[in-house]
Amino acid sequence: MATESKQKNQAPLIEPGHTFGSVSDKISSLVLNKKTPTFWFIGFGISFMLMNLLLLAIAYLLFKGIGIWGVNVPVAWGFAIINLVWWIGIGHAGTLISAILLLLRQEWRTSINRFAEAMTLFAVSAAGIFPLIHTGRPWLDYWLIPYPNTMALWPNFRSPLVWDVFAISTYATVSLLFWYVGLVPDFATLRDRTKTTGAKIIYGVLSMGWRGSAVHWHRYETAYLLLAGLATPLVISVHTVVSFDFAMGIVPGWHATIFPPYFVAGAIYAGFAMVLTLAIPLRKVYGLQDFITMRHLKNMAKVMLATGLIVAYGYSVEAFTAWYSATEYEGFMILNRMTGPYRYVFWSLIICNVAVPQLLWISKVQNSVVGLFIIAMFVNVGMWLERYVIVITSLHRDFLPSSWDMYSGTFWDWATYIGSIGLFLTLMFLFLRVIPSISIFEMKTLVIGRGDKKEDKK
Amino acid sequence: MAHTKEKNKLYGLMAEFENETQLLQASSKANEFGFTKMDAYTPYPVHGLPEAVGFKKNRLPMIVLIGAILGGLTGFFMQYFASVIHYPINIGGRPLNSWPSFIVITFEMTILFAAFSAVFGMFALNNLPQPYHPVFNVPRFALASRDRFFLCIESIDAQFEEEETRKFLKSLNPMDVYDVSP
Amino acid sequence: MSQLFHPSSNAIAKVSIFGSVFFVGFAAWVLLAIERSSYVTQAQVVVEQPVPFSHRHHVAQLGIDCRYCHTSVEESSFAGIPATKTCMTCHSQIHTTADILEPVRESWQTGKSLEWVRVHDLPDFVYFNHSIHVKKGIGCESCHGPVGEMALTWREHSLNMEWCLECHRAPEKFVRPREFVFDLNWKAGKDKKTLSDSLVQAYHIESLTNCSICHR
Amino acid sequence: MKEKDIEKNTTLTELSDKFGQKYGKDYWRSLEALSQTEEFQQAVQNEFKESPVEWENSLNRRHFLQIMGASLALAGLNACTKQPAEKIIPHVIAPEKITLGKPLFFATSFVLSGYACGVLAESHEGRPTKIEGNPEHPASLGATDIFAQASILNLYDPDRSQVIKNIGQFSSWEAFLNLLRTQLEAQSGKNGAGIRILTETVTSPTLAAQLKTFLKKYPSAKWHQYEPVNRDNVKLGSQLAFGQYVETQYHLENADVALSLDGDFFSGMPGSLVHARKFGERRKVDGHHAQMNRLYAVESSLTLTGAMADHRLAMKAGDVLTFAQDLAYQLNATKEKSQHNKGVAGKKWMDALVRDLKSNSGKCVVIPGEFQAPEVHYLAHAINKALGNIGKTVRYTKSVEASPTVQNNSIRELTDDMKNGLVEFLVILGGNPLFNAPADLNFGEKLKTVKTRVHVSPEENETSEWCHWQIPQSHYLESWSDARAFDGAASIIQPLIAPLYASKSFHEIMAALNDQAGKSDYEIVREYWLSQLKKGDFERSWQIALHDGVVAGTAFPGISPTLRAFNLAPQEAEKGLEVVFRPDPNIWDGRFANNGWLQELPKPISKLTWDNAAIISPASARVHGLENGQSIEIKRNNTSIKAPVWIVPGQANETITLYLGYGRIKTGKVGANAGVNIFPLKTSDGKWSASGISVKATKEQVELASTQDHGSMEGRHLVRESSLADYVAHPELFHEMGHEPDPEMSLYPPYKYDGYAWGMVVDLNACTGCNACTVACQSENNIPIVGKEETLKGREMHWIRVDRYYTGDENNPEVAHQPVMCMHCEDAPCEVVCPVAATTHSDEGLNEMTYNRCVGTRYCSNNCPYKVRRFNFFKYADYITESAKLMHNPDVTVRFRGVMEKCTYCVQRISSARIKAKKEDRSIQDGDIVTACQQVCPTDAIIFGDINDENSRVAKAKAEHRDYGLLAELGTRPRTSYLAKLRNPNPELIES
Repeated sequence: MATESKQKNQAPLIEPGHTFGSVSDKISSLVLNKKTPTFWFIGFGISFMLMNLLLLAIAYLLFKGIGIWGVNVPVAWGFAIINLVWWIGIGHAGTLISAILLLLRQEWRTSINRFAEAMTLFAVSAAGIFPLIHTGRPWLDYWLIPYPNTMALWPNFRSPLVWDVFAISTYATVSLLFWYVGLVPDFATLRDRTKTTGAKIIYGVLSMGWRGSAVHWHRYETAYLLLAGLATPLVISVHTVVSFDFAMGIVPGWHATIFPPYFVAGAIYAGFAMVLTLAIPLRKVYGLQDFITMRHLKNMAKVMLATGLIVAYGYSVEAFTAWYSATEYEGFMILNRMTGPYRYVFWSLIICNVAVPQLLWISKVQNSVVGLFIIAMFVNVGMWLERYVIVITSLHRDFLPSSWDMYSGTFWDWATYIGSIGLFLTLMFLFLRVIPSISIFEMKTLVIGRGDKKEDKK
Repeated sequence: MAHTKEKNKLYGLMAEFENETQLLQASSKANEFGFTKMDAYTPYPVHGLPEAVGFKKNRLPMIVLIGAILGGLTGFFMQYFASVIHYPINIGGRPLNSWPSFIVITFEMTILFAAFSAVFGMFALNNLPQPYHPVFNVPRFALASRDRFFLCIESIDAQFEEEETRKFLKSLNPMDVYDVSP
Repeated sequence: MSQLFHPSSNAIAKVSIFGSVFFVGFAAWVLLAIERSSYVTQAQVVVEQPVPFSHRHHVAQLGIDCRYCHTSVEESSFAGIPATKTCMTCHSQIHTTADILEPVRESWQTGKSLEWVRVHDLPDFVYFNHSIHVKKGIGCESCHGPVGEMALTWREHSLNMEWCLECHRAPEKFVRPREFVFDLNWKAGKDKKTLSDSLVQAYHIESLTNCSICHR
Repeated sequence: MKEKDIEKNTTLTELSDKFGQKYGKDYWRSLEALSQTEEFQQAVQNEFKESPVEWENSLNRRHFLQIMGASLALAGLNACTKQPAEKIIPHVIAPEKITLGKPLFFATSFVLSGYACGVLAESHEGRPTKIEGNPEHPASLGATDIFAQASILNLYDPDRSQVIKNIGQFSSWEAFLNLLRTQLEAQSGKNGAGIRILTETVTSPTLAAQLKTFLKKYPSAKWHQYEPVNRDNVKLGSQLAFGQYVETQYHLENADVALSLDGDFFSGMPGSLVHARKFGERRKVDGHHAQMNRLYAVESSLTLTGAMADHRLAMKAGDVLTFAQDLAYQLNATKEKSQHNKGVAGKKWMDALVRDLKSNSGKCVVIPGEFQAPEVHYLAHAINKALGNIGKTVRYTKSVEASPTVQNNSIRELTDDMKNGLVEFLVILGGNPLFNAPADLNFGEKLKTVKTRVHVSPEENETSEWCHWQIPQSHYLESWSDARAFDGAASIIQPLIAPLYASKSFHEIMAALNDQAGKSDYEIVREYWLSQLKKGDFERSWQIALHDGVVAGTAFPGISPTLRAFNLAPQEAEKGLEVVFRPDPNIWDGRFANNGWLQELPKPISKLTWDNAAIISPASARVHGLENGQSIEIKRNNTSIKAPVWIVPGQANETITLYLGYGRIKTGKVGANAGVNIFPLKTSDGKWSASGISVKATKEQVELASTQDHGSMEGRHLVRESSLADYVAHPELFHEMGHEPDPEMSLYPPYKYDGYAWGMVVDLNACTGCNACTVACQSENNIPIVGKEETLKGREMHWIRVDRYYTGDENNPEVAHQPVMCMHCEDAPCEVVCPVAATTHSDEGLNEMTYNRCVGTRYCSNNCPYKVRRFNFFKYADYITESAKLMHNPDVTVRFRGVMEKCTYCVQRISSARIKAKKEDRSIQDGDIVTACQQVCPTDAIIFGDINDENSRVAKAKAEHRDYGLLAELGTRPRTSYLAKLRNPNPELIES
């Protein structure tokens, strides 16, 4: 619970003049009002087309084989893995905001956690596609799951890819549970407020007959807190495990102990960037400035700044270790990144991820919505480039110069990537239309928090 | 059907309040008065309320702990069985039981099981899903999920005697008191 | 506000949640069962052949040795399928007019091969060698079942990898004295344990479960 | 080779004789389970199909493979898929000598440009599947070159010429015989004055005899010989020197010092396998014996010989004569010295060389390049004589060719006759003169004047199009013949399979010309040898000849011709740009253009595939401002061609090397339109290099698919190398180049390997980089080709590749070759990361790849520091072409799309050896298992065996000080290790 004094000196988390009623009405109206806004149709249409591009790309892939991509030997991993890591990274913010900030009692999280969590789910599902389709024989992917088969064989539990299977699926499941649990009381609200019977039934089923009993609330809060406690180490473990895909390898540029921490930091970095990218237009078009205030945006900007610095530190440590270890392969790897054929990628990565975000030190920038949006965009791109550098430039020149070769993405690589963005946005738009994008009951606690108990007329 | 006078069995009586402080006072009063079978309904968690309506022990954490331990054991021994007992293969010269590599999955399974027991434990203890419940019979109850606060004393309570209880509730100056038909 | 749901919905809701969990488990079990069923493995399924050849008649009743027809079983990976000539050695004398033997005679006259349908068909990435199994004292019966009782021939076992492994992991359970390899009625006596141990010793039998033993 | 000796003692004739000859053939067909006629008709029906010929009725064929479990389409099958019903088709009469499922080996011979190399052909149920060297053959000694290895692919090439055609229409053998009859009748009047027979180089005694018989009957008919890559200069050289054609043999086993004059005696030239073997033996350095021979090379473009040399000098081809003259002068082999005042080689180099040769007289040898001017050959003879090498390192015999001719003159003569309308009936036995005859003769035009033109060749090529009759020529594995090796030893060529198509052998054609039509090549060859092997029991010696693959006592005795005096005018140094022609190292004169294995095989030094290019030196490239792939226009006496540039260090400056054979138009799907045709620049003067050319750079860029873009080792100790002297002084130096972590360093306990522990050693000091291992592996392990596009993407599939590194000065670098295959690491990084345990370790230490378990995450490839794993990005394996199925090795799974594959140490051979040993209740002996790469290696540089058996060759090799593990510092503990490379430089020439 925030104290009055704390509220004084900074922008409020919810603009004055709001009551329990107005909060419920405002937010639920986003979902319940009959006519769908035009921008929604436009946005959804575009995303849906892109998603179909993804389906097309996948169909062609299954038909022809992995060769339609740019991968080769030595660069046997390409866009698929880059996108996997990129999406998973983005998928971290949601759980992080809901879980870690909850434990830290940062109630500014309340107005953004709902769609941040949704974003997590959609990012994870976008990510999930890539490990599935990037194998040479996707129809046999189920062999990565342990089950008593007629071959009497099991997965190799020493392989980071099997760890991935468990980590990512666990993460997806827990995020889903967390999200749903958070939604139950709001479904109840919608159930009680919607006029149409069909909607009533649907929301009624989803709300499981929630009636806000004091005792229920009590257990509910315990469960929610426990989930947060579980999700926190989980979210950290997930990107750690993803980083193991590289760190467990012997490839120079992969085999580094710094990977787990700086991957996690990178994930948060990317996550918050994406939240900003979504939140800024969202509050505009839905007029939610009252609930997602400048304070939220600034807080997120600060988190970005912090994690961005950690990531930058990660880069420098890589370089330092390369020099300090005095391993010829490591040393060459760093030089090759900075001066090799892919140097442009590396330096644009540095610009996007290290240079530009430093503008966030300036409070003017922090206060400019547009500024934040642009910087967030830079970071989104930068994080993708980071994975490109890690995957491609490390592989394309490893131990034996005889096997060095170049890599470049093909049309189908790009189609799959852009298509996955389409999938993500499609899900996002659907979410905005049918599910309250801000947690109603939690917002109410903010109303009390501000001690505004003004009577409202019925 | 709000003010029905005939003596058919009621589920209980329900009082509606303006805000949480009134509800808190009301329920603690009811508690002192000796009512045990009652429940309060609020649009958001109100602290102190469960105790006020006489809620004692929360068994959820224990359930989650058990789930976690179970998950951890399952995780590790699945891997141990597969790579040491059922089909031992030399992979990259590593020992069959290369336990450090098994830690990750053990951890993930721990979390997974714990999370499941937390969610389903909560629903189970709350006896949810429960789409039908007598309190929904009260029309005004729809506001429980918006901005109103309700206290319901159930007829199964030893102390429950319709008229007395109604009086008692009125004495807590609620906005109104309703019958809750079963 | 009126009730959305009928009281019974409480029960239904709870049941359906538990039910779905059980259903998933059951579905998984069914899949695993189908994978091992004779529908997929074709085990125990009689195979249609151009000539209804009866092993029971030739082996059990006439007592012809396996090697009379499956000539290369002792020196090659492939046990061998008899040439038409082999059939005709007898059937030029006996049952010379039997209708069921018409295809054989036709093949003999035209010089066109009989087309038998493969009963024990391993996937093409599996390499099995008859000669070494025979040499190591694994009886025909161990894999091919009671051929002597088969009026029409079927595949006795699933030929699943887990089935192969049963023996490759514990050969002592299946080994028999070399002289009885082709004996379809051989039964291990009560001193089975000691016998098999001594055989494992004598034949230097080791359990081979490396992938490349069968997959190349 | 034990196993083979046991099984090989079956010969076709034994079988044939069982049933009489006619039956014998049918019998082979019955193995084919397909009667010739059926097949032939089907083939005809399919002639017009786009797709490679498929026989509807070839079920039986396929089933024979499936009986053996050869994996065709089902490699992707997994446990819960229902299999389609499969049939078994037994014989009607079981063949004798054949056990289904057990391969047989037959001795026969592969012939290239007339010279025979003995081989053992492996046969599965009558399908030849693999060519191996024949240890008992003098030209093979157990090894083969890339051509012999790849020749099996030509047999099954679906684009082969399959039916007799007359003016593009299907015709028949009978029709052709009628034609012959009429033609010969017409000619009999004028003693066949209008008949010409054009062959390639002929060493076959039988064919020669047939030709002689013919010419006796038609005295005025003429027999011409021509092929573009001929030995005219060698012949002219010996003509200058001795007034006769003699064959020169070099005995490198006796040579302490060797000098190569712009030649490559390790590849292409007759006896090169023997040279490599003997040279290699003198390079073998072990604990007890630390001497090495020394090799000097003077050459225009970097060859395998140059790469092996201790001292190499890059020099224009045109200057080599000048150099030779100076050398000869200083060794008092001639009186004249060149005009060049300080010598083209530079004084220091020359003096050191001269001293070295002098001090080793009788123990040294000078080997002139086949494509150098006759004068150079003369000088070489003179120098060898002056140094007293004759009879020691140099032996002379009479020419191996049946009738030695200067082929450039022969073809000119023919074209003149055609021009003058003297030729009415021309029979072309093999070859492709229309494509490769000297440009200035414009053979094509003249050919039109001939009324009736018959062409016999294995594929329909440019020449076939211009001939009335096209007759398919039988592959050497389909027909009987004979040929001589470089030392004159004759060997019988016996078929393993009846002709797949309606093809004929030269012998059958000649028989028809000698009106013995219908006589089988078997009868012809046998009769000839019956007349030769009079003494003793013919049957016996015939059987032995067939079994051994060489006819005993047919090698030519040495002769000692007397050297004539010859005054060579003082030579000048070459000026200006020079162009050098060489046969392509992979597709020779173009005859292998449709051979996918050879097309995709990286060329020895340039590592190019699927193309030829204009090779130039880095310096020249800078001077003319050229870059890789940039197309240049090369003009020689007003004909010009366009060729892409490829820059190769060590190429002589101002010298452009062009490889012949590319730019074929009329050939199969594989070879058509690959590369650039160089022949337009090559004229009948027989010169292999020419100055006075002009070069113009163009804007065009050609994408060239090279498999190794990076030539430097980046200062990493990958190929460890030192001089012999340093090594003797300090044997540990190679181990000090990289630190190998102790297995105990790991937290995990090391894995114990008792029992067999397979391992391999590659002697970098012996490896000449000839690539034979790569092709042998491709043939043994059903490795697909992927085509130029995929190669450009870096997706080639070779399980063993030969890495080439340059060190030192780019104008004259030292070159090191390093064959790299799966190292079978004991702590394999690839295995740990595979999520489905598709790659695992056997308790014999094999790194096993189980294709059918692989889902294709490609993680193993990323984590393999040697990058030896290959991935099927598409469905590369050929499941459609019937003939390709026949070729597959049934003991190796054909890999499906989306699975990883890699070197298995030939696990199928290990398995068969293990089974064999177990059946004989013994353990596997050293040498029982010979991997494909080891078997083919000319220098015996690859050793495989059980490293737990300290008496095995491999264990001994691993005990050497030179033994080191590639990238062992990573802790992978590779089972394959390398013996460091040594050079033996002349102390006088070591720069301080």
